[in-house]
Amino acid sequence: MSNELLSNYKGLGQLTEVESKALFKEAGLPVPTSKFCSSVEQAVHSSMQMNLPVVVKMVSKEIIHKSDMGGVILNNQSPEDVRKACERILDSVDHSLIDGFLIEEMVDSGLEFIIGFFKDENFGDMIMFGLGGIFTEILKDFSLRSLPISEYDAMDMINSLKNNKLLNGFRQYPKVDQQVLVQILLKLGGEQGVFTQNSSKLEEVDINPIIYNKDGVFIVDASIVLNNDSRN
Amino acid sequence: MSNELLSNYKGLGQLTEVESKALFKEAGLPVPTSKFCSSVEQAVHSSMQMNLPVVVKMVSKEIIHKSDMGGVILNNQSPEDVRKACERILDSVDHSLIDGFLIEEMVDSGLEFIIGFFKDENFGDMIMFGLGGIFTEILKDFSLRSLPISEYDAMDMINSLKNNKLLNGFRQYPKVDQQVLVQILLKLGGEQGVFTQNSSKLEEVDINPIIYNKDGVFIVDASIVLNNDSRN
Amino acid sequence: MEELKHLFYPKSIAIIGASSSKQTLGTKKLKTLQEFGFDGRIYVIHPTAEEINGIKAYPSIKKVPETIDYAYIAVPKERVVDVIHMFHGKVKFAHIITSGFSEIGNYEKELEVLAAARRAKVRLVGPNCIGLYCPEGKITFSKRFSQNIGQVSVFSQSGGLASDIGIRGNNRGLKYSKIISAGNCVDLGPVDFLEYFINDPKTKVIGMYIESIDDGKRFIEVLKKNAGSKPIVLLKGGRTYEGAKAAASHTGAMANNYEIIKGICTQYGVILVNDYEDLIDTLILLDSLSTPLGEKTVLLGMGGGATVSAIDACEENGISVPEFSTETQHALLNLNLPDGYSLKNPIDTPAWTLMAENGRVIKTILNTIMKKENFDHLIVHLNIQVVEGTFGRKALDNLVEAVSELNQLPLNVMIVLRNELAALEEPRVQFARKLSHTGVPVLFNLNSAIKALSKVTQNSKIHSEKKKYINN
Amino acid sequence: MEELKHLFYPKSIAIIGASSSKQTLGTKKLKTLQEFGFDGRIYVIHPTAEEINGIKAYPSIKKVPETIDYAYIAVPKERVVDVIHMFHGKVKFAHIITSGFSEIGNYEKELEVLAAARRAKVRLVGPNCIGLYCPEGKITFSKRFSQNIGQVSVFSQSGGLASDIGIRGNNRGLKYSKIISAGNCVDLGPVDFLEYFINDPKTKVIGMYIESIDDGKRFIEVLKKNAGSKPIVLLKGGRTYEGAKAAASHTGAMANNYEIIKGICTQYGVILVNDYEDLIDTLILLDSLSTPLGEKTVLLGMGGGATVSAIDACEENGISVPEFSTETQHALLNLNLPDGYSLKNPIDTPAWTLMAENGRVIKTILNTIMKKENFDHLIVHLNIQVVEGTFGRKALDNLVEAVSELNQLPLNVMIVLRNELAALEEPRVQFARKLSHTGVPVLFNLNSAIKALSKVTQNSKIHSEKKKYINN
Ligand SMILES: CC(C)(COP(=O)(O)OP(=O)(O)OC[C@H]1O[C@@H](n2cnc3c(N)ncnc32)[C@H](O)[C@@H]1OP(=O)(O)O)[C@@H](O)C(=O)NCCC(=O)NCCS
Ligand SMILES: CC(C)(COP(=O)(O)OP(=O)(O)OC[C@H]1O[C@@H](n2cnc3c(N)ncnc32)[C@H](O)[C@@H]1OP(=O)(O)O)[C@@H](O)C(=O)NCCC(=O)NCCS
Ligand SMILES: [Ca+2]
Ligand SMILES: [Ca+2]
Repeated sequence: MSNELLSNYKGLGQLTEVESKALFKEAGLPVPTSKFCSSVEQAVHSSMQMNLPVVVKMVSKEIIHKSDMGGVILNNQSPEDVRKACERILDSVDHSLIDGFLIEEMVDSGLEFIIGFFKDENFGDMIMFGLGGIFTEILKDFSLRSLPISEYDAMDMINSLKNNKLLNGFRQYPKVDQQVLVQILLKLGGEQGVFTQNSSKLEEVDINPIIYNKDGVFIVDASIVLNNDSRN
Repeated sequence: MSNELLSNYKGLGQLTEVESKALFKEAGLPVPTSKFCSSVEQAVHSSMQMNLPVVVKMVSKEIIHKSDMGGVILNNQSPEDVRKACERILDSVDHSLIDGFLIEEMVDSGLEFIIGFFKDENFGDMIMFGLGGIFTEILKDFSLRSLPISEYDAMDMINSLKNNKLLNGFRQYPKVDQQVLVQILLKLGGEQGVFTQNSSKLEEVDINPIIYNKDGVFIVDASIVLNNDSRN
Repeated sequence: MEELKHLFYPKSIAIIGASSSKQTLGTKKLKTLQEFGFDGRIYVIHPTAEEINGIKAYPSIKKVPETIDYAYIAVPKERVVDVIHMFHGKVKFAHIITSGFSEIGNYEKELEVLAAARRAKVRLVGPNCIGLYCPEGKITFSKRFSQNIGQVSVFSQSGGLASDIGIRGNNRGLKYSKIISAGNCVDLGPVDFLEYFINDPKTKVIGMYIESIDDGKRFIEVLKKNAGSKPIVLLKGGRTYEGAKAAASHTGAMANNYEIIKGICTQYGVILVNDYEDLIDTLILLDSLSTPLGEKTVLLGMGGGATVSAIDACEENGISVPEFSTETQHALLNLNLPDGYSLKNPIDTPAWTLMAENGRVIKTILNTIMKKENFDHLIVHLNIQVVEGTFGRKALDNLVEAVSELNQLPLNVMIVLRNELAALEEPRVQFARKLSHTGVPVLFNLNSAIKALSKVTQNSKIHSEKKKYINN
Repeated sequence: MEELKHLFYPKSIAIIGASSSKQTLGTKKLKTLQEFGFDGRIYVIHPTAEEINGIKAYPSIKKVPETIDYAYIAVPKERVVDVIHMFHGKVKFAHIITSGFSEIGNYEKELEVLAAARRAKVRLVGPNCIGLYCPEGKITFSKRFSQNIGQVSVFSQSGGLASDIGIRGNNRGLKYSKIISAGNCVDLGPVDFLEYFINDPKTKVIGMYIESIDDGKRFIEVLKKNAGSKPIVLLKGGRTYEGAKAAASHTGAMANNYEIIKGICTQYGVILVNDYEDLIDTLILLDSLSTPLGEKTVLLGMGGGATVSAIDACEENGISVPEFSTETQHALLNLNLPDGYSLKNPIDTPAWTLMAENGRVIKTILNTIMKKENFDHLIVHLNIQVVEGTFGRKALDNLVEAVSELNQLPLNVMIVLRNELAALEEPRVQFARKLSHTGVPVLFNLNSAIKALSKVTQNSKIHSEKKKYINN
C-alpha cells in the first residue's frame, strides 16, 4: 500500500477532523474509535455500539475552532447523554453549517505528546516531536529532525527531550513503551511515512495531543494544512 | 499573636489533616473552608452551608494514608452525595478507627506548588519551594533556602524555578500574582513564620499541593511531622 | 567538487596586488608562499614592474604562459571586477582577500564580482577572505603554521578563527591536512568544502565553523552521503538571536535557526560544540582515538582541587571513573609509594610521588592497574609548573618522557599539560608536539579535555547504535 | 578570629624541619621566606645544627627568646605530635605541611595532632597544607608570587589550586591581599578564614575554593554578618556524587549537598562559579569594577568569529549589547575608517582598522560613541598575535598603550587579550600587569570574561534589589 494518501485529495486548506482521522487510520496510526453520523438518531444509535463514555463533536467544513463554539461535548455516559449533547449543539449553532456529528470514544487522560510537520525554507521538510501541552508550548521541550527519519532517529528524538524522565511512569501514568512511539514517528516521518510521501501536498501538520495511557496510545486531535500548490 | 502555634501541642508524630489545617488557618494561611463533623447527619447538614461541590474525608488518628483506603471522596455535588460518601467510608473502614468526617469545599484544578521544611544535619533549618506534582518529584524543579527567609528570598525562590515561565499563565491557569506566594512563604519561613517559630518542635513539613487557581490559592494537603524531642 | 584539489594543491599560482614599492598584502603573500616552500610556479601580475621579490612580473594574466590553478587577488575593491574579467579561460580558482563587500552591506558590489566570475568561468573563494592552508600543497595564509602534514581538515567562516585554530592546534601537536576560510562565500561555501573534505582521501577528521548555511538541503544531502564515516565537528556561530545579528554584519548572511541545525546535526552524527577551544580539543581527540570507545576512565594526575573539579566534570559529562577492585587497590598499596597519593580512582598524585623511579613510577602504577582491570581511557594530567618549580626542568623532562611511553598501554591515553607560567609556554608546546608524535592526544585544559572526551565517546556510541539499527 | 592577623602578619617565625644536610621542605621554606623579604625574626629549630642558611638554629623551641606567631612544621608525620607538644605557651599558630593524615584515611593520627594542639593552646593550619601567602606580611608559600599588595583574599581547600590561583591571577595583573590553603582543616577551616576576611580591613573581595564545610550553621551566621558588603565568590569542589568521593579522598571530609549550599549562597549573595578559571576572572572584575552595575555593553574587538561567539555568550549570559542610535552610526561613518569594520554594536574591527592614528583610533571610536550614548561596560578584545604578526611588536605596544587610556571613559572598561602564540605569553603577562595598574581588569579569554561579567552584574543587581526590600 502506498502512503500517498493525499494523492487524490482535491480539498483546499485545512482538512476537517473527520478527514484527518480517516487519513491517519488508513495509514495504520492509532485514532480513537469513532463514527460519523448525519443525524441525532444515528448518533444515539451509534453510541450504543461503542465503549462509553463518548465525546460528541460537531462536524463542519466551515467551522475550524469547534470547541470555542461549544461544538465539543465530553464525557457522555449514556445514549441519552449523547442525544442531549447533539441537541445542545443544534441549539447553539446555525443548522446549515453542521454537516453531522462525530461520536468518538473518550480517551482517558495520560501522558501527552505532540508531533508536527513543517517546511523550513532552507532545510526543507522537518518533523517535530515534543511532550504535550505546556511542555512543548511553554517550556519548548521538543526535538527536530529532517525527513525522512530512521528508527534510530525516532528513538533519539524521544531520548533528546529534556524532561524524558516523565516517560518512566509516575502516578497514574504508565511507563511508556518507547517502541510504540517510535512506530508512530516512523509511520509519519519514516521513508514510507505519511509526511514523507505526501510532502509535496502538505504545508503543516500539528498532531496535538497524542495521549498515551493505560489503554494504549491515541491521536486525539490533529490539524492538517495543505499547501497552495495542492489548492490549485 | 505569636506564631508558636505548637507551643502547647502535646501530640506525637504526625499531625492529622484537621490539626494541620487548623494550625495553618490560625497562622493566617489559606486553607479551603472545611468543617469537622462527628456524625453523618452533621456532615450532611454542614454541606448545606457550604459552596458545592465538596470533598468528604475520613478523619482518623490511626490512618495516615487516607486516600489509599478510599477515605477521600471528591466532587460531591449535593447533601445527598455527601451522605452517600460518608456511608461508603463507613462501609469500607473499621468504625472504631474513624473519629469523624471532614467536609471541605472542592478546590478547582490550577497550578500546583509544594512547600517543604526539613532539617539538614549540617546547615540546619531549610525551606523548600517547588512546582507541584511531577515538577518537584520527578523533574527536581525546586529551590532551597535556609530559615528565616526575607521577602527578597521568597521572591527569589519563585524566580529561581527552572520552569517559572509557567507562572505567566496559560490556558485555564491564571497568571500567578507572585506577591500571594511571597506572603505564604513568609508566613511559613519568614522571621515570624510558622516553621521558624516552631523549628525546635518540627521534624519535617510537606505542604503538597498548594493550588493556585482563578478563585485564589489554597493549601489542599499537608503533612506535619513533629520531632522526637516534642514527642517526649 | 573534486576539482577543488587544484585549489589546495595548485601547480601554478598568480598573485595580483603585489606592489613594487610597498609592503602590500599581495607582496606579503608572495613572500609567505616562497618561505613556506611552495614548489610550483608563481606568477606576479603587475601593471609596470619587471619583477617583485625575485619573481618575474607580467603586465597581464593573458601573458602568463600557462593556466593558473589558483589566483590570489589583493587589489582594492574597485578593481576586483576588472581583474576577474581578465581571467577568462586562464584561471580555475580565484581567492579574493579584498574586503568591503557584503560584510559591510555592500551586496551589490559582491554580486557584480560573482557575475564577473561566472562569465569568466572562474570559481571564487571569498571575498573578504584570509585564504587557505594545505601543508601538503605547500600553501598557507599564515607563516606561523606548521609544515607537518596531518589528516584533519577545517572549514571556517571566519578568518580570525581560522588562524587561531591553526596555531592553537599546532601548539597541541595537531597536524592539519587543510584549513580554509571562505570569507563571504559568494560562490564556494561551507557545503562545497564539506563535500570535498568528505571525498578527500587525505582528510580523516573534519572541523567546521559555520555562521550560515544557505543551501540547507544540499547540506543534508552531503551529510547523508558521509553517513558518519568521517567524524565531523561543527561550531555554529550566531546561535542566539543577537549572535545571528553579529554574524550578519560579519559575513553578510542571515544566520539559520540553530534549533533546526541542531536537529539535523544530531540526526547525521555531527558533533556540535560551543566554542572554538572545544572544537580544537575535540578534533585532537578524534584524530588519535580509535573507535568504538567506551566510557570507563582512569584519571591520574596532580593537584587535589584539580582532581575534584575533574570528577565533577566527568560526572556532569557522563564519563565514568569507576573504583578499582580491592585486589588492584592492594597491589597499588604494595608499591609502597611516598605518602600523599590516593589508591582510588581518581588517583591524585602529588608531584613528589611522580618523581619516584626518576619519573617512571607512573608506568609502574598503570601497569599495576591494567594487570587486573579493564578500562577504555586514561587521562593523565600534569601541572608542569609545579614539577618544574619543585624539582627543576630535568625532572620535568624525565616525567614527560615516561608519560610518552604510556601509549603502549592497551587503552586510549590522553595527556593534559596544565600550566600557568608564561615562561613554560614554549616548553609546553614542545612537549605537546613531542608527545603527540607518539599518537597520544595532548590538551592544555583538564575540564575541556573531559568535555571533548565525552563528545567523542558519545558520538562513537551513536554511530555504533545506528549500525545496530541498520543491521537489524 | 581577629588574632588570625598574627598568622598572616607574623613578627616571629619558627621553622621545624629544615635540614643541616639536605634540601628538605623546611630548608626550602627558610630560603623562600628570606628571598621574599620576610623582615621579622626567623628561628630554626634543629636537634643538632648550629645554624642553617645563615640563621641561628635552636635545639628546642623552649630556647627561643620570644613567643612565636607562626611555626612551620615539616617533620615526618610520626614526629608532629611531639613537636606540637613542645609549643606550649610559646606558639600562637602552627602550620603543618606534613601529609599522611586524614587525606589517606589516617583519621586517628590527625585527631592526635589536634588533641596535642588543644593541650598546647596552639591553633593549627593543616595538616597536609601548602600554607599561606600575604605580600604585606612578607610571607609566601611560592617564590613565584608577586610582591605587590592587593585587596583580594582567597581561601582554598586545595594547595594545588591555591598555587594556580596565585600565578594565574598575578599573570592577569591581579594583586592579592592573602591566599591561604588550609589542607585537611583539622582545626582552622574555611569558615574561620571567611570570617577573618570579612572583618579584615585589608580585604575587599573574597574568593573561596571549598570541598566541604563542617560547621554549616556558622557558615550561615558569618555570611549573614557580611550581608553582601564584601563580594564573595565561591567554587565548590565535589558538586556531584563522584566529585564528593574525590573530595573525601583528598582532604578527608565528606562533601556536603551542593543543592543546599547553592540555596544558601544564593540567599546570602555569594557568587557561585564552576571552575577555578571562572573564579579568578570573577575576582579580577570584582576587584576593579564599581557597583551598582548595569548590563548595557559595547563590545569592540578583532576577529569576526570571535565577535560572533562573544555575542552568543552575551545572549546566553544576559549581557545586553544594544544597537547604537542612527545618529551615533552616522558619526561613526563620518570617521571614514578603513574598510572592514562594522558600525554596529558589536564593533568588529580588523587589525588594520585599529592601526589607524598609530593605534589611537580606538579612542576616537569610543569617544564618538560615548558622546551620545549611555553604556555601562566596554569590552575590548584584542588578538595580540595577529597584531604582532601583521604589524610587528611596536604596533602592538602602541595599541596596548592606547587601550590603557580608555579607562578615562565614563564606563567600566575591561580588556581581553587573546593569544595563541607561546612566544607572546610573556609579553601578554606584561601587558596585563601594566593595564591593570590603571585600574582596568584584564582577562585572557573572551567567553569566560563575558561569563564573569554576567556573574558580577547579576550579583550587583541582587544586592541593590535586596536593599530596596530592606528600605521598604
Ligand atoms: C585588498 C587590499 C589589501 C588592497 O590594499 P593595498 O594593498 O593598499 O592596495 P594598492 O592600491 O596599494 O594595490 C596593491 C598593488 O596592486 C596593484 N594593482 C592594482 N590593480 C591591479 C591590477 N588590476 N592588476 C595588477 N596589479 C594591480 C597596485 O598598483 C599596487 O601595486 P603598486 O604599489 O606597485 O602600485 C585592501 O583593499 C583590503 O581590502 N584590505 C583588507 C583585506 C583583508 O584583510 N581582508 C579580510 C581577510 S580575513
Ligand atoms: C614533612 C615531610 C616533607 C618531611 O620529609 P623530610 O623533609 O624528608 O623529613 P626529614 O626526616 O628529612 O626531616 C627534616 C629535618 O627535620 C629534622 N627534624 C625531625 N624532627 C625534628 C624535630 N622534632 N625538631 C626539629 N627538627 C626535626 C630532621 O632531623 C631533618 O633534618 P636533618 O636532615 O638535618 O636531620 C614529609 O614527611 C611530607 O609529609 N611530605 C609531603 C608534604 C606536602 O607536600 N604536603 C602537602 C602540601 S599541599
Ligand atoms: Ca553570516
Ligand atoms: Ca573534602
